[in-house]
This record gives sequence, structure tokens and C-alpha cells, in this order.
Amino acid sequence: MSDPNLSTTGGPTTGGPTTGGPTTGGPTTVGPGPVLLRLPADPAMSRVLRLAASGLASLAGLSVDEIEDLKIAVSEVLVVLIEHGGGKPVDVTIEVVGEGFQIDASTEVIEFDPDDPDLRLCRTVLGGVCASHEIHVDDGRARIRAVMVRSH
Amino acid sequence: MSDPNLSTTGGPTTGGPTTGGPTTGGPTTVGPGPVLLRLPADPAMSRVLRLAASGLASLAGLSVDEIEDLKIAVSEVLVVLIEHGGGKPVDVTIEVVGEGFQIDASTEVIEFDPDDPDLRLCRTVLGGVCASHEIHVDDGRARIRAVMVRSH
Amino acid sequence: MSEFASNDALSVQIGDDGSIVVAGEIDMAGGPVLDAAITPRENDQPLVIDLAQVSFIDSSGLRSLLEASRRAHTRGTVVQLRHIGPEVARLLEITGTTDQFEVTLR
Amino acid sequence: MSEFASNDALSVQIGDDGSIVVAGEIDMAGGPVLDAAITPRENDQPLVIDLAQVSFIDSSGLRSLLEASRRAHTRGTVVQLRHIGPEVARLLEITGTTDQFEVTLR
Ligand SMILES: Nc1ncnc2c1ncn2[C@@H]1O[C@H](COP(=O)(O)OP(=O)(O)O)[C@@H](O)[C@H]1O
Ligand SMILES: Nc1ncnc2c1ncn2[C@@H]1O[C@H](COP(=O)(O)OP(=O)(O)O)[C@@H](O)[C@H]1O
Repeated sequence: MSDPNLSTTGGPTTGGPTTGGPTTGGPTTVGPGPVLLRLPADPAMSRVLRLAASGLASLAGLSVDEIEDLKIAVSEVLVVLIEHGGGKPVDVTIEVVGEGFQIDASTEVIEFDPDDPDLRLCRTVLGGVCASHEIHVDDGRARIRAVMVRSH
Repeated sequence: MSDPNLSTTGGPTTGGPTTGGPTTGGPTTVGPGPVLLRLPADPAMSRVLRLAASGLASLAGLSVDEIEDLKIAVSEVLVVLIEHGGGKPVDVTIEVVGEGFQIDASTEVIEFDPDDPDLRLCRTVLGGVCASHEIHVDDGRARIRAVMVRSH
Repeated sequence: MSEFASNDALSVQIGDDGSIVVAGEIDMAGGPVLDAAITPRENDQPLVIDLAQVSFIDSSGLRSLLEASRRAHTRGTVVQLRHIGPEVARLLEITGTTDQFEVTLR
Repeated sequence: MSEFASNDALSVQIGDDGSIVVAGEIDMAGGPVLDAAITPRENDQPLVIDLAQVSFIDSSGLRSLLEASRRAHTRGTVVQLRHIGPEVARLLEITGTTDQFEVTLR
């Protein structure tokens, strides 16, 4: 006895798309909207961000391997923006988009060189877990956009 | 062989207070600053918020029971603001303050009565897990402040 | 046991004895899933809900249980909460609603 | 085994054989903790780091390991990463740094 319609998590006030979980086998749907975290520039926030990201990922029905990659991606984004940022809060937006996950993150910077050799290891890792990523400085803020594509 | 100074999690760019973990037995310190989450008004965000909150709580050295209470508190705050809100994003700020944790949350509302009998169960639960809580409407937004006091 | 409904944090199954077996977290997203499992099973017999595997419950989950209890009382029967753990017990205690149910501990 | 240092997500202990036994998540907060455990143990013998209980590593953790490897090479010795799991293996692979270490799998 199984009724896939019951797997929706929509509540009384939300008329948005359903977020069926992995066990129900429903179609992969786009999530309810972006989630923003504004985090103090403290290395300990890395784990807080990973926890939030993995909650979102499991909601979106990502596989265990995909969740691991998303955790790596958000951690690298934070390494770049905390270790090379100006010590001000870091904004991280995670959104389920059609083909996967998009991470947009930024923080105020004093001096920031997107081609700094110290960023090479982070970029290599981001390149390994993301379909694409881009780091640039704009209006006194370093900004990173990383896109992860789901395998299903 | 044990050097408690090594338990600090401060990185290169942060000169803030240390965030010693529970296993090091150091003094309980106030955290690095507020963490803000802006969540879509979707019931599925409840678990994402609990994950982030429990990460923060374990960072702050809360006990397992205190972490459970914080998870309940943030869930209730979200019940109030999503089930009685206007469907717009919900902002939740969690901060380690001197005596414990403070949760400040708000969302745009259309009609919202802080004394709505439908809020009684949430209030009873918040009253059970928090030292104090307050719900009011201000400038078209429902706002909740809840304070949890640590037992140590 | 047959799978009834779930989301990524909650699963509801129907036990071979007709009990409703819940596992995971019953929050705002889970309350409606639980409601949907309870309603078609309501009759003049005690409604048995096994909560042994429930690791989190908030007022949304409790509300489902309380409403089921209220409906059960109007049918002259009860809701039995089986094998509740400390998380469920704490919420029942805080809200003073333990006596709305027949409760057995985990 | 003696406790060396930890934060809430990472513990570093020194094994009876002098190996550095890491458990938990090696991220931006954990990298410095690991550095502090490694540095005083550097000599002309292979430096053994047991990663069996490591469930997460990012470039911060890898950087600590790579720097230890580089320093070991200048001393004419190596860093041995023992019992690495899939998370560590994946990061070594992505970065093409597996050959900087003597690696045994979990
Ligand atoms: N021994 C090492 N110490 C520090 N970083 C290293 C080491 N070996 C490789 N890396 C890093 O791993 C990544 C891949 O290395 P490499 O193959 O040298 O690529 P590239 O030269 O294009 O940066 C680079 O970001 C590099 O900085
Ligand atoms: N059978 C029930 N159904 C729904 N909610 C209940 C039930 N019993 C108690 N409650 C809720 O639990 C909380 C505590 O209940 P009660 O002792 O009646 O306090 P009060 O009358 O002050 O609200 C209240 O918020 C109430 O709404």
C-alpha cells in the first residue's frame, strides 16, 4: 500500500511545489526557494553551513555522494571567503535550480585577488565537485557562484 | 598530554573569542556572532533550521538535552511564523548570548493575532523549553523572541 | 509491514497488526503525513501508534496526535502511543497532554 | 592512546605507537588543530596519520596534510595516511595529490 501523493511536505499556507523525498521515487522537483545563511567569519561556521546544506540536499533527494560533494563545495566557498575576506559576515545562498544546486556566496573584502595562488587548491576542489564555479570581486565584495549538477 | 589552548577553532582572519568544544572542559564562551537564516515559508525548512541550530549548539558546548530543547524551540518558532504568516520568507537569527541562546525570528504577515488560540500549543511548548518568549506584531511583521538559558 | 507514506525525514508504515509505525522526525512537514496515515484507520477500536523510532516531535506532530485522540474519544475509544522515547515524553509532559493517551514507554 | 586536542567536531589523539589518530571532520576549524598535533611530532621517521575515523575533509584539512608532506620530504621522509575512507580518497583524487603520501585504504 503506497500512495506517492502523501509524500508531499506542503503545509497549510504553502502552495508551492512539492518536495518529495528520496524514498517515494517521485519526480525530482525544484525546491521552495533560496535559503540564505549569513554567518560570522569564523571557521567553526563551516560545520553549521554543511549541516544546513545537507538538510537541503536530502530534501531535494540528492544521493549520498552528491550530498558529500555539496558539503565539500560549501566548505570550500567558506574557506575562500573567510580566509581571504575582510572578517565581516559571509552570505551564502543555496538554491535548488532546474539542473541541480546553485551556491552564491559573498563577503566584504579589503584586498582580494581572484587569481591568488593561495586559492588554487580551493579552486581545484571546487572544480572537482562542481559543474562550474566563478570567483570575482564586485563593489568591494568577493563573490563566488558554484553550480552542481545532479546525476539523475 | 593535553593542551587546552589547542582547542580553539579560530582561523587566520578571526580574532574573535574562542569556541572551545565540550570535550576540552574550557570555560563557556560567547560565540562569534549571530547566525541568520532566511528560509522560504515551507514546512520542510523546519529540519534545515534544526540542523543549523544543533550545529551552533554543539559548537557552544550545549548538553544533549539542551540541544534537544533548542531544536524544539526553533521548530515552534517556525510553526508560528509559517502557519500564521503571509507565505513570505522567514528570518531567523540565533545568537549565543551571555546566559544562553537568543532566537529572533520574523516574517511578513497579513493578519496575525498574537493571542490567536491556535498559537496556544506552540506557546505552551516554547514556555516549556525557553526561559522567556514573546510574540508581537510590528510594522507588518510578526516577531518572536525566545531566550534559552544554559544550565551550566 | 507496508510502506505508507514518507518524506525525507519521516516514514510511516502500517504494521502487520494494523498499528501505525512512525520513524524519524514529526515536525511541520511530517504532521500532515501522519494525519494522512491516521484518518483512514479510525474506527471503534483503539488506534495504536508506535513511536519507538521517533527522534523528534514538535507541536505540529503533537497536534496530529491530540486531534486523533479527541476524535477517538468522540468514538468512545482511545489512541495508544506505544514505546515512546524521551523526546515524545518530554513534549507530552511540557504540554500536560500525557493523559490524553494510553502511553507505554520505549 | 592519549587525548591531544579537539574541537566539537574533531578529535586528535596520539596512539601508543606515536601515530596521530584523527576522528571527525577536518575543515577550516580543524586544520589548525591538526597542524598543532603534527608539528611537534616531525622527525626523520615517517609521520603516521590514521584517518580511519575521518568522515569529512576539505582543502583546509588537505592543506595541513600537504604541508606536512612537503616538510617530510625536505627531511628525507614521508607522511603515511593510514586507513583512509572514501571521503579522504575523493579529495586526494580530485586534487591529484594521492602520490604526495603513502596511503593505505580503510
Ligand atoms: N605538495 C603540494 N602542496 C600543496 N598543494 C599542492 C601540492 N601538490 C598539489 N597541490 C595543489 O593541488 C592542486 C593540483 O595540483 P597541480 O597538479 O600542481 O595543479 P596546478 O599546478 O594546476 O595548480 C593545486 O591547486 C596545487 O596547489
Ligand atoms: N486535547 C487537546 N487537543 C489539543 N490541544 C490540547 C489538548 N489538550 C491540551 N492541549 C493544548 O495543550 C496546552 C496545554 O493545555 P491546557 O492544560 O488546556 O492549557 P491552557 O488551557 O492554559 O491552554 C494548550 O496549549 C492546549 O491548547
